[in-house]
Amino acid sequence: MKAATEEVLVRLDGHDPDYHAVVDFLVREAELLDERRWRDWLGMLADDLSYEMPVRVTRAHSLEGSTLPDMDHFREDRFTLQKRVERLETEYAWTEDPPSRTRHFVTNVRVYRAESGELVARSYLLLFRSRGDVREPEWVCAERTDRLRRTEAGLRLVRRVVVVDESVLRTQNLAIFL
Amino acid sequence: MKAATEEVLVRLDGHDPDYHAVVDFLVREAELLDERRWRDWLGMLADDLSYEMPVRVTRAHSLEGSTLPDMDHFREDRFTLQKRVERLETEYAWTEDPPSRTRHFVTNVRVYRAESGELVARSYLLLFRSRGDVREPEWVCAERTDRLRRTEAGLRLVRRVVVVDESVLRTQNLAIFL
Amino acid sequence: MKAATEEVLVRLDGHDPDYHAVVDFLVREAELLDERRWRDWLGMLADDLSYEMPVRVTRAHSLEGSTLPDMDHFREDRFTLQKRVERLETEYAWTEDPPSRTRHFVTNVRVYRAESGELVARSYLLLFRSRGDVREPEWVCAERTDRLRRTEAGLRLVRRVVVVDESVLRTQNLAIFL
Amino acid sequence: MRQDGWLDWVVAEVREGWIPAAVYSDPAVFGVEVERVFARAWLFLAHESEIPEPGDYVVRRMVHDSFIVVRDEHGQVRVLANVCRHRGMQVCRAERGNASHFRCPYHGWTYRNTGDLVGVPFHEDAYGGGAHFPKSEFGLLAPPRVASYNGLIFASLDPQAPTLEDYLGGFRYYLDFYTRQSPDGPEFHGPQRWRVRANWKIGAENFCGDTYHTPYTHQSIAEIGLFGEHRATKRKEGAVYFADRGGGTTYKLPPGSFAERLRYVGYPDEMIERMAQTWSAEQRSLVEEAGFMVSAATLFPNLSFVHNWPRVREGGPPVPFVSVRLWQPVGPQETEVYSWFVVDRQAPEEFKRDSYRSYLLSFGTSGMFEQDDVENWTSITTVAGGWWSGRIRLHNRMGLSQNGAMLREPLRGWPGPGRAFQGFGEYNQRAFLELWCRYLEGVREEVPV
Amino acid sequence: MRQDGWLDWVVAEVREGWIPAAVYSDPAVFGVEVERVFARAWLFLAHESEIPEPGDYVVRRMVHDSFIVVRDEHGQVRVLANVCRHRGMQVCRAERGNASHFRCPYHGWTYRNTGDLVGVPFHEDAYGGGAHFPKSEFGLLAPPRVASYNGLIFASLDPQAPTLEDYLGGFRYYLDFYTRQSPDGPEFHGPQRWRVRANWKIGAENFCGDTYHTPYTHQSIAEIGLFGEHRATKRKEGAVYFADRGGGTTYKLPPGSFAERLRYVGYPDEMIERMAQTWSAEQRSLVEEAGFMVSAATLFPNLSFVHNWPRVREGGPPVPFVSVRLWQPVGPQETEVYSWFVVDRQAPEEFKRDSYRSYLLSFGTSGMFEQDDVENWTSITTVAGGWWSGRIRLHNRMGLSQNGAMLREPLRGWPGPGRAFQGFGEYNQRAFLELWCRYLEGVREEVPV
Amino acid sequence: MRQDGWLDWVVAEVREGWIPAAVYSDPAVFGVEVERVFARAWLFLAHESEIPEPGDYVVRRMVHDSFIVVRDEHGQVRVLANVCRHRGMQVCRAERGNASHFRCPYHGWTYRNTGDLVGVPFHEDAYGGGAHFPKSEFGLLAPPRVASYNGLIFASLDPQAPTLEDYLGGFRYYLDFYTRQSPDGPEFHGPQRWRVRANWKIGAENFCGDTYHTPYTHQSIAEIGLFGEHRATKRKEGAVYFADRGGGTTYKLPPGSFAERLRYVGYPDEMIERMAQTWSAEQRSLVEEAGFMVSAATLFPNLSFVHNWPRVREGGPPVPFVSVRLWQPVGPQETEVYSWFVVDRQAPEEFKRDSYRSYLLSFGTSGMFEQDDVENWTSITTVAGGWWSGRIRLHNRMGLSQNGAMLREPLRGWPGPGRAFQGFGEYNQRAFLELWCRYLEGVREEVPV
Ligand code: FES
Ligand code: FES
Ligand code: FES
Ligand SMILES: [Fe+3]
Ligand SMILES: [Fe+3]
Ligand SMILES: [Fe+3]
Repeated sequence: MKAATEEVLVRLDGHDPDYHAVVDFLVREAELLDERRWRDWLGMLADDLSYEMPVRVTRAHSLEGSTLPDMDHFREDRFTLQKRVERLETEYAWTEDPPSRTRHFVTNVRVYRAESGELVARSYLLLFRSRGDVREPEWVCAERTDRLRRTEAGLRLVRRVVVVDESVLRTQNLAIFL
Repeated sequence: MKAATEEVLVRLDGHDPDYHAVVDFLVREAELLDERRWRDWLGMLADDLSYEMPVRVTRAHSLEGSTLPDMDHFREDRFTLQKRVERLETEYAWTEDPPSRTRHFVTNVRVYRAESGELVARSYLLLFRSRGDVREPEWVCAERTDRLRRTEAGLRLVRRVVVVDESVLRTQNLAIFL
Repeated sequence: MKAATEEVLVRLDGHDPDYHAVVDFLVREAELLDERRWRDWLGMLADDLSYEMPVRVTRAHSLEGSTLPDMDHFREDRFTLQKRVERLETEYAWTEDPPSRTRHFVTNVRVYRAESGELVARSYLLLFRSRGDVREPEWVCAERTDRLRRTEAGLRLVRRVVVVDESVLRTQNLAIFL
Repeated sequence: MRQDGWLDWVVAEVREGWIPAAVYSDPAVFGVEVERVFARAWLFLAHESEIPEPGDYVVRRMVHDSFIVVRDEHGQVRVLANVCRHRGMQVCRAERGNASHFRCPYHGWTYRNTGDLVGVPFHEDAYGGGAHFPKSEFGLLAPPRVASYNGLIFASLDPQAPTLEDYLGGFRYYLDFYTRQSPDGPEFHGPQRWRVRANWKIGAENFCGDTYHTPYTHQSIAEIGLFGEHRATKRKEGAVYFADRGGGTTYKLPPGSFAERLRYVGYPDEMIERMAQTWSAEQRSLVEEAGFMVSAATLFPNLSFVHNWPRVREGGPPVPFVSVRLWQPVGPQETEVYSWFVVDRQAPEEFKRDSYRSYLLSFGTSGMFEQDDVENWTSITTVAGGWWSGRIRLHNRMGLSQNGAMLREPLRGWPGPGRAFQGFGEYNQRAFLELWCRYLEGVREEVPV
Repeated sequence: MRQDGWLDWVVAEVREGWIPAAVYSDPAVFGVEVERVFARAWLFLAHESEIPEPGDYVVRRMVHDSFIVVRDEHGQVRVLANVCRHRGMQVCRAERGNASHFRCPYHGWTYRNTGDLVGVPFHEDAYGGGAHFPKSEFGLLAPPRVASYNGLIFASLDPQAPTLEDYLGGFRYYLDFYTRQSPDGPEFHGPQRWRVRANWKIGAENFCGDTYHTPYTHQSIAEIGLFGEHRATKRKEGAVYFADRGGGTTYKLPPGSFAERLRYVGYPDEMIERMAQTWSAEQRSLVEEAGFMVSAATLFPNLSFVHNWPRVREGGPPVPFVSVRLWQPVGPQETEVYSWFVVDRQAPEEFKRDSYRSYLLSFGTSGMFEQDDVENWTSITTVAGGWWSGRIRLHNRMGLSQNGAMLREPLRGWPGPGRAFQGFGEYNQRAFLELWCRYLEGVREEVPV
Repeated sequence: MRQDGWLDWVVAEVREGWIPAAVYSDPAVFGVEVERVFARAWLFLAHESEIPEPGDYVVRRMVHDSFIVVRDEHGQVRVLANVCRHRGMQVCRAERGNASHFRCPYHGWTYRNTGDLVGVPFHEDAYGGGAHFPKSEFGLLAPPRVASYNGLIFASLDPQAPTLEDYLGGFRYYLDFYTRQSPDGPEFHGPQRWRVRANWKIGAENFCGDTYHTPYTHQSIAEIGLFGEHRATKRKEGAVYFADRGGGTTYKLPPGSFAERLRYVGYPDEMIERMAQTWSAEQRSLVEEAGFMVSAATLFPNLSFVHNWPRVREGGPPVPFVSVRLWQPVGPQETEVYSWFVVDRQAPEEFKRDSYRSYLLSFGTSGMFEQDDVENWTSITTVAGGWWSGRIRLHNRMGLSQNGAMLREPLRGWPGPGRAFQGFGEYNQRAFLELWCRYLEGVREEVPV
């Protein structure tokens, strides 16, 4: 399998310690996001992080070109994610007050080792979002391709590309992270 | 991570045998529940089991206090679960006749070892419930925190706390187990 | 646990290499299906494959007899699957042009070794299907029981039985594979 | 869809004890109910014990209208429309909490928990100040009528509605058994909330008088030995009563004194003591002389009560519990159920624990009684949605002769208000639907049944 | 939404061969269809082979009305409304099974599988016994009209409906090709059921006469070499017929005898033998002289048939299959499809196996023909929902000249009832919609086309 | 549901500055809007830069009507109804792409990207050829009116609609600030699309004049130091203008020259250079003399614009961005938002990058401004759905005295068309709703405000 970059990636099988480290990383991340512990979550990100979620479109014949090259739902770096977190921490982030009750279901994890020693993880994400008592719950489905770097402090997310499955999102906004 | 009790819990990584034992326990349990093999399921529970599912409410600002201290969907012990199973086994449990076709999707499992040697497992649960041919299917999403005890006969569930993601359930009832 | 055949099956625990091989197989398969790489997918199937998806019905009292013995959504062999793939590869498979954006969420994997040395895998499948921009997304939930054979080229699917959870499918068709 | 006069036909049939099934599913019927029943009747919102402290609030609905029920800074309970007077934003989006003020997130208008508008950004610049925009005129609105009984807070959207006292009328007598077992009154816990695909009336009718369903619908409970009372004979000996806006069912108690009979259903002596002191002679005599114990009941239109006493441990004694439940309509075929566990404030802790356990086993989302009830109600609602089935006239004539005469006399010497019957009969379902007919016809005043 | 007279305009346009797209999505049109088409026409429920034994039942709908189709203890097939005569509970909540009685879970009324009410708890106490409540008057209701043909069970909610024989009229001649290939008749397997976001009429129209879509919609099937017949020329040589309440399409067969021609589509000799003996001379001559083989067909309003013969293995011979399908309306923009595999009871096992395989490849949830058909129908339904697009008049005039005259003469010497045309033309879609117009106008009697 | 005259009452109240909340949720009101507003006004479909090459197309909707906006083989932009003239199939099911022809999958009719019908299978056999079926009469339909301004492509379903020029009227002056910063005009990127449970009017009103919400709704943005302008005082000094079919808000700029002021909001000199050359003297003077910078705006009915300049990196300078957004109604309580990032074609790459970053931080699915706006709009829509709350008259009188007189004079010496006010006031929301009232009344001609 090849990531965005053309380098060769080696698939890790299920008893490779790195496989478990990555699964552990993704599951812990989901826990932090669902518990709204954003500071801790920021701690899992590399300083040179790139966090991308391109817009999906419906094209004829195939899935080729079904992500827009020039429009994203997210195209973040540490600064912008930091600002988003700071905002959510204010008393005025109305759209998450009251907060959503989210559940990030992570499945179908595939882990690869890059020549650079970095790890590449692809996973499926099913996000459930419930808010208040009257609104119907909302769903977001996507595949994430993550690049993880080893540091003494543990793995750090260097790049994430979220490919969402809908061209028209059925959720009020992305005041949450995927 | 800390469970309800203040004891310290050690996170087990993915190649710890206990991690697999717990995943195996949860997946087998889901199988029993979806196949309506309740007797076998009761066999997985400790005699001093506590099975709790507090009501969720929407509060301002944060998720603090979003579970009611004084109202639950379930607050069961072995006797009450036993009675519920006995009832489902009668010919008169109309609400499950015809039975629901359920699917307990278990993901995001995190396992911890307590000082006591007991295991604590947190997992995400996505429940799909289809009944009859005309009704729309129903969903329940939740996180479960389980405490498991080792016995010669294998792991036994000592305590389960189900934190459901909706404050108003969109399912006809809880004539099923989570 | 016993499969369709009455042979005895031995449950594999989570650090058995075969367990990981099977999980890997199922996850890779999901990836191929969601990326519409059907030729590669056909490569994962044994020549004597049997691929079955019986129709589900609602019966009184229990789940006994809830799959029809004489009607299926799929009852395929290599030839028919091959033809279905060839069709999807033509320019005239309108129902998948534009293509669905699918996500095969695979969870609750249980692996068993048969006396024959073949592996039996049971897994839960949550299929998300989004198409175009106006239609609401569709879901299919099911349990799959797979029989896998070892070959030098790796595991090959010998038999799959998909037990879907709804008696009336809420998806436009099965121009996809489960 | 509906030809004119259809509703008149429905009302006429219902009065004869023939219910066109469509009343349990038809959108046009529901539209009329919203305007003539729910916009005119007194509707339950919350109990004072849910908001004990100044600033405590819960948000509740009347069908789709949202209200904040709050104890203001002076300790007074208020019902405030959850609608900013400027552009209609919900000033409170939580379900419960504590707040001294409600500040609108859109433009920042701020209301005290009394409802008074106290802050308008740029009052002078934007609105010309008090001269042109007197804040006093723009406090949060309140429903035209608000009142409470035994701490149960009700409101009506109809300025001409009768007083709550008059509305409740004789039903107050019975209400006390559920919500006034001591001078302190009850504490409400919960509610559990969930949505069911059933029309709101079916549950309301069932609770007000359907003793006949218990033996069969709830047979599973007997089978597992949790509850004996439901036995058909027991049920048959019970009486049903209807007084003004509500009615209910009872069980016949075995011989014995006031205390013995309450002990029989599982009350500890200290609670019995308080009941004896709290209830009027007429109320005590329902237990003491007549020998009946209240069970399910409904106050028109959509508030129900249940009192029951299953076992909560192997071979243990019965443990009584009280639950109050609201059938909040979402649409003609969907209802949101609010189910509270209710217990006397002064009850001993251990009793409260066991009574809560008794409640959870029986009612609410996981209650083994409720599960089978709701299954019936959702199925009836589905059936009623058919074009042809909707025209079927369902049978509501139990207790009537072929020609519509009473098969049985009302109970003589019944100590409570209203009219009571012993044995099986759809007396109360007819009384309930008669009220429904009156409201559909637009009649407001007290309704003799 | 709709100004008066709009429906008259629609009917007038449709008769000219111009179909306002809104008929495929408008809720008001659907409301009228429910009352005037589905409440008056004969609707298919089930086939007798689905309930071979006494007590066997299947539950089926007529739009949203639920019925139990059961073979009673005497072996007689009955259609019983799935509605308890007491409070309307569904007495049967399964989709199929075997039962001697249906017992209502709400209050325990019990009905024999004949529909007779045999058990009413506390009949005496609650209802005054037989004097005041004769059980005989409260059996499960049946639709006003029930009848069957070739084991196909139909019902009508209209007491004035013509007899089924008269309703089917000349279409019976064609029905036999699908459902009477031997004296024993067919066995039905399934159905597969699924919901599609399409209006029910589109599929019905397509099956009754749309030979023109095959070459292009189903081109993929040809590309993969599964099916030759669909080739445009083949399709063009076929004839379409319409007789009374139904019509269909055919393929032109190559020269040959009756047997040779049936062999050509893949029937084994023993089955051909039986067809020869079972079909009338007029029916045989459709194959033998005229040389046509039936393919798709529709019986008004929503029952369709298909007969086709793709290959089921590499380079193998064609294998014919028959499918019956019901377009069960859920709403103006949603339809539940019921698709049965149908095969003659006496057919050899091996043929049954291959024919089933042939069916699964072609129709039903995973059928490669059906998939592309439904894609067209859901898209049309979506388009028709637009305010402006709904007013577009779609073209239903194929085979008509500019001024509305016939471009082609009916086939002379056509051996069957009704009128037939060879070559492409929307003759049958117009005939189908003419029936639809008549029903919308409230006309019931036989309709010459 | 609604008694006659109700709509007249609504219109009368709205004109007084009192908005019955139901206008934001009532299905009947929405039905009228579809027929009188969306079927008559000019609606935005796409920008020419989205389809640069011959054959490039995007598929867009007008409420639920689907259209293909395509640049044909001759380079001409066309708007084609996405409805096959035969049976109404969508000839294009993708959202964007490039195609020389659109071939219908149902029966294979083929249309050139000019809309011309060029292929009809079996034209002769099936339709009698050109004599009876002239293909020229069956090309894809186009909306009655299509026109563009600054490359923005609009269409109207009303043949009597005024010209686009007349429709836009004075608003063109303001439109240029967003979409004509150089002779080349802008490039549109996106859109992001998502569905929100809000009525379409609320966002449209907000963008056209709600300066008053910024300080409070968007306080979080200030707290994190991304944006200073939103400060209440800054907002208050801004002016709001309304000219013919549209209006908007502005910020007051600090003293300085034309260039200095544009530099202040973050434009690089080369862009300022082009603006100076591109804009008319009257337009320049809005910045140069009057000292105002355009911010949010709305063109009736549902197209909005925003121009803003937050920081995009720690301590960095402000970076301006432009976004165009469409409030596409899905139903009375649901809207699909289309949000484009817009930037001048000639802008330096680095500016484009930073401006895009600025956009993503602020608007669209993940935009921190938009998130809180939409939260208000969905909540208001929910509230408005209550029977009682729907009758509450919301307050739209900011800037009016008690008796309805103006609290403030229009700005004198305003260089642009229409009328402008400085300071807070719901001048534009009233103007917008006045247009809405006129359309509901069926008036088409130019509307002086
Ligand atoms: S809507 Fe509440 S302050 Fe404007
Ligand atoms: S509803 Fe069937 S017995 Fe009462
Ligand atoms: S519908 Fe387009 S060709 Fe027939
Ligand atoms: Fe009950
Ligand atoms: Fe077809
Ligand atoms: Fe804003």
